[in-house]
Amino acid sequence: MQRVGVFVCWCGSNIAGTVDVEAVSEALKNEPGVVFSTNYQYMCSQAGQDMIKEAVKEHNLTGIVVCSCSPRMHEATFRKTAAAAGLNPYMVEIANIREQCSWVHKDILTGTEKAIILGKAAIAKVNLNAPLTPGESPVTKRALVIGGGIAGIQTALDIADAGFPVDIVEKKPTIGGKMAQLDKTFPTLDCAACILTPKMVDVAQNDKIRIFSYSEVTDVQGFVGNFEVTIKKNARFVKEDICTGCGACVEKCPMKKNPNEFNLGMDNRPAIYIPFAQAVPKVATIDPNACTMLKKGKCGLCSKVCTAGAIDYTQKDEYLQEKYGAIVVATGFNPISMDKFDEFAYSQSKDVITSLEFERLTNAAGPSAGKLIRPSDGKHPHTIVFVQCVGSRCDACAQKGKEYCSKICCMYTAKHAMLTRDKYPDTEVYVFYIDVRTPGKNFDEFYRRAVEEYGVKYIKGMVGKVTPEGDKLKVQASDLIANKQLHIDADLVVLAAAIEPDKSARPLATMLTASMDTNDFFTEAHPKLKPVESPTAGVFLSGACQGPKDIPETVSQAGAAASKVIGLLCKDKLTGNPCVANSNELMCNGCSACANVCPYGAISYEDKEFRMPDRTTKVRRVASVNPAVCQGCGACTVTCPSGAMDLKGFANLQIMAEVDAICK
Amino acid sequence: MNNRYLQKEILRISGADVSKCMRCGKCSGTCPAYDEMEYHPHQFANMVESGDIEPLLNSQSLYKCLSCFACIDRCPRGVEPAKIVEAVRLLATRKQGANHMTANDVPAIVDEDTPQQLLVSAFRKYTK
Amino acid sequence: MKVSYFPGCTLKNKAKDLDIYAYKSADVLGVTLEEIENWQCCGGVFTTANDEVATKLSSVRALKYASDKNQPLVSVCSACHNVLKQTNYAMQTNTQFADKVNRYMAEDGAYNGETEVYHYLEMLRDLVTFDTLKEKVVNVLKGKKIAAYYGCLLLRPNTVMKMDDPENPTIMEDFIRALGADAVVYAKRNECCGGYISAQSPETAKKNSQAIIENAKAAGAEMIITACPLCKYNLVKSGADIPVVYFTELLAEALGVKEDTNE
Amino acid sequence: MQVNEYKPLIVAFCCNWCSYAGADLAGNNRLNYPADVKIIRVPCSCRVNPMFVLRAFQRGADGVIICGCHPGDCHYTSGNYYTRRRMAALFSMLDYLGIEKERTRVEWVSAAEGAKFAATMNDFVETVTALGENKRLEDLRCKK
Repeated sequence: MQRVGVFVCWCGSNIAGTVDVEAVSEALKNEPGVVFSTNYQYMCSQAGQDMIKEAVKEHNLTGIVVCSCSPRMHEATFRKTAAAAGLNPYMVEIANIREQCSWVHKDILTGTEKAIILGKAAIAKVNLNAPLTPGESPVTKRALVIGGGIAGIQTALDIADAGFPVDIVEKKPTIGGKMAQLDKTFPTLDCAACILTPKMVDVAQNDKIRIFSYSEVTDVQGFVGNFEVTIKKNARFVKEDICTGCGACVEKCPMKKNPNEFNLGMDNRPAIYIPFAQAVPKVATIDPNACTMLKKGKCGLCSKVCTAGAIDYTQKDEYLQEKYGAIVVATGFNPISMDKFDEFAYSQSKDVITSLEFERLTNAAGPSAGKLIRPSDGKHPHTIVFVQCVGSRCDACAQKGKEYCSKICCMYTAKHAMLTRDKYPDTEVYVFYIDVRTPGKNFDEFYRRAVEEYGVKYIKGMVGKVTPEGDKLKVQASDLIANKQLHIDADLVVLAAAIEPDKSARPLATMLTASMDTNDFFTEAHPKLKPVESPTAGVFLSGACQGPKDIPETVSQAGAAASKVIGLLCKDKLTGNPCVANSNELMCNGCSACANVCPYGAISYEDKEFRMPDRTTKVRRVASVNPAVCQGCGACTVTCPSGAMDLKGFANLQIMAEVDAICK
Repeated sequence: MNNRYLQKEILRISGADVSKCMRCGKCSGTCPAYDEMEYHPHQFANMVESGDIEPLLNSQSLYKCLSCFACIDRCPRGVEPAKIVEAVRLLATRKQGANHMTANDVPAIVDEDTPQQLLVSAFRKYTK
Repeated sequence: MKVSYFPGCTLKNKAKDLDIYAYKSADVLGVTLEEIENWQCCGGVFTTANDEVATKLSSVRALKYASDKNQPLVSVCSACHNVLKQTNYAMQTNTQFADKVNRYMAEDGAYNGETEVYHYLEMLRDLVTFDTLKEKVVNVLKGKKIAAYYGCLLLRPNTVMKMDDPENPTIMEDFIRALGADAVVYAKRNECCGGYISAQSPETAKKNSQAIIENAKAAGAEMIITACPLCKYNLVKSGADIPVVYFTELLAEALGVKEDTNE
Repeated sequence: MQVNEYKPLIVAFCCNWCSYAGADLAGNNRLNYPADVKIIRVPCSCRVNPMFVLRAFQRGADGVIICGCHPGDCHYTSGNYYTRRRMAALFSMLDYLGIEKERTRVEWVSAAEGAKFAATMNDFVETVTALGENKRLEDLRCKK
């Protein structure tokens, strides 16, 4: 039994006005465990706190109940008071007799009566309180960034800037991501390469940053501050540290006809390749599915021309074990497949392309060296139709496409249309739109400029069917404002394909026990207040893996994620919330129900030896909670069929005691 | 202008959910009978949503729809405009003497190759 | 393999070819078509109205017949197939509708959508398989450039028909290739020919059909195949200058059983 | 006011992040609701074990209400969804046992909805008062 002291606060007249504080402290005197009870004008004042400290000493108190304002207001204050008096801070309970009593009831009789009951409940609870100590764990001062697009690059640079080492894991042979493929960027039209490639160089030259390109994360163990990550370095058959990126091998490789991923298959690359001139790391990679040396053991030309001797046909995939304190997910996005939208004839005509393909077609480093041509015959297109919202904003029952707005398409289409009209004024440009969504700084002005200064024809309506016939694309569409069906003979049709999270995101989320929504976007810990944290402690989100984003937004989120990581890595030790779940191993039957409901992946299972009554030992599988990861929601405690799981600070018996005290 | 009763009937018969429409106009962009119609597929959805039914009931557009279901398949929102047209047409033809085709019309239609299917289908669509 | 077979009105009259060649070819492929006794007309088109019950009963009876024999139900005509499949889907998913229908089914017994409905083409793809078909071909139609015309009814609404990708179907192209011919792919192969509109506005049907033929020809087609008598009628009526034939006729030709039908 | 007016006993479980804060806000705005409502603070509505609800009824509570964050707003991401499911199952069982559905309730009250909290409590107390005393589950051994 505890030795409980009860302190009833008047809060001036805030409480004393409708609650007879004297009667309350008197009534609570005789409750089980109570050895001291008093009341005072302002319990939270220095004098009030001193009074508590003295009482602790004088009456040898082991528990404190303060009947005062909401615990959301002063629980922390009184916990500190208790700690100063030498008590465990978690031996304090608050009875909320202000916000939930004196302020909402007018009658002093009912107010007093209720205050007494609330006090009794708090006493009943504190009698079952146990001292709690927050767990501590060390922090590995290194961060991992998964994904090397603009989101990952910015996050890594910001973290490194604060002095912490960072590793970037990128599955492609080079960092740069989607932004490296873009031509110009809205709304200022600066060239993507001009602003991105210097950042890539910064990454390469920063001695705090290591780049694992052509690599992927295959396993994640541990928890916030202490992640253990397995990184698979795919064999690129070129020694990264020796290759100078001179490109002699690329030139000499006889296997030239392989679809070039960087140009979305619109031209070819050799079996040994460097994705683009400013690639980082600027190292060649051999495509094992295309190389005759690797497939048949014949050729070896690249090895002969490599003066550095970097080619290594025997290279194997390599697995690295690394430790990190924080992980940032920046896996980005991809345009969706156009398979289910063949009313636009994407599979039937080379001249129906996606916006990202258009981006490559207009890029000076692209397959046509920046000349806008029809992919089918290399001729200049005179009529171009842009179709918005292809696969975005679809209802679930349509069974194709995505339900969300992809956010970036309105702006990049305005950009494409504007640039086309700027470079080729003889080209007719139509944009079919449902809504033009331009919420962003200088965005709507940009779109209006496309219409007003560049004469882009925006038509509210949608394309229903594209029919390739001869060398034309017959576009049938509706114009809702004119209430007409339009038939346009186009040379090029550009589809603003919806974007979706990268396919690698879902298996990664499973490894990280980070949650995802039904669209495979990572879920943030709080949609408004914790937009860059995942619900799993120590895992942060950057860029389009969390939802569709343009570059400025991605960069700001990348910076925010970095600052959260820095905040974490600055700490030498992490102090947890002591009100966490814990499992009674003797009662646990290892059913996994708790782990299934835990939103944080805090529960794991281990095989433990137990001594049986007959003195034999038996190995059983039991749950164990990682206190550094548990956030203390209590979902597991209710799910547990055997009652083994309980929550410290809000234990079954404690809440039950409160119920009993109230219902007495 | 705002006929709640007819609106309810149409929604009941068609089972379509017009509130899902986001006014993209893909149904009308896709419709092969668009030029023959006074009211177009997207207008059917929108006018039913606002309860503006009478003009539709009295329009020849009802008999121009080919029931090709292209609007149903291509609608990104699952609104099913063809089902709405069908429901309005049934409301019109179910009235006495409102059949849009009679047996007297048949001789003019039929030639030696006319498949039975044509007459059966036309009667099913235009009469009640 | 034995299957229940629903021919439909036109197949016994104006589209006898579609029916006869279906039987002949099935024989070669080891499939016995057991015609449903006393089948009634499917109605030509499916009405999407939830409260139309009587018009769908003949289809339900056909489905019930097949389910009693524990056989899949096969049809050749696109329209019949569409009506049967849509009715079957309504019986499976719309309990209110199924309830109403079953009140009329006292004599035949209740039906709840158990039957699997196949189009003849689906039967070739899924039950016979195109590989087997390929082996049975005796007259390889090599070098023939054939365009498949699907129309609407085979493919749409896709949630119900689930035959193929409604915007980029391949079943008929695969069929053509199995017979050794070249399949011509063109965008308008799933656009409507006008259907029953030719009863009232033949010009509309003509306009639509001509656009389809033009598109097929531009893609290099020398012949169009179809599964629907009304599609064929509309395409021919619109002045097609390349042959339009039923797919079963082509099948019979490839399997070498076409000649003996000329009685 | 009658002297012997029947006063129900209501136990309210409120999650720390939304509903408990909502109740505080009701207090800040001096929005009245009957004193019959006694609030127990839990970290999340999903911490409420069906056992607690049964215990309350056993000990003579006339109504039990569980308040949590709005769907999608749970501080712990998904706790309130568990609550919704569990309580739906529990309440229908209680109804079967004779504890009317009106005596049990799950409500979503955000930290900004002080007025909704007060209105909900007023309504709930009124509903339970109309039903009268709950004796169905009462454990007679608990009575002195």
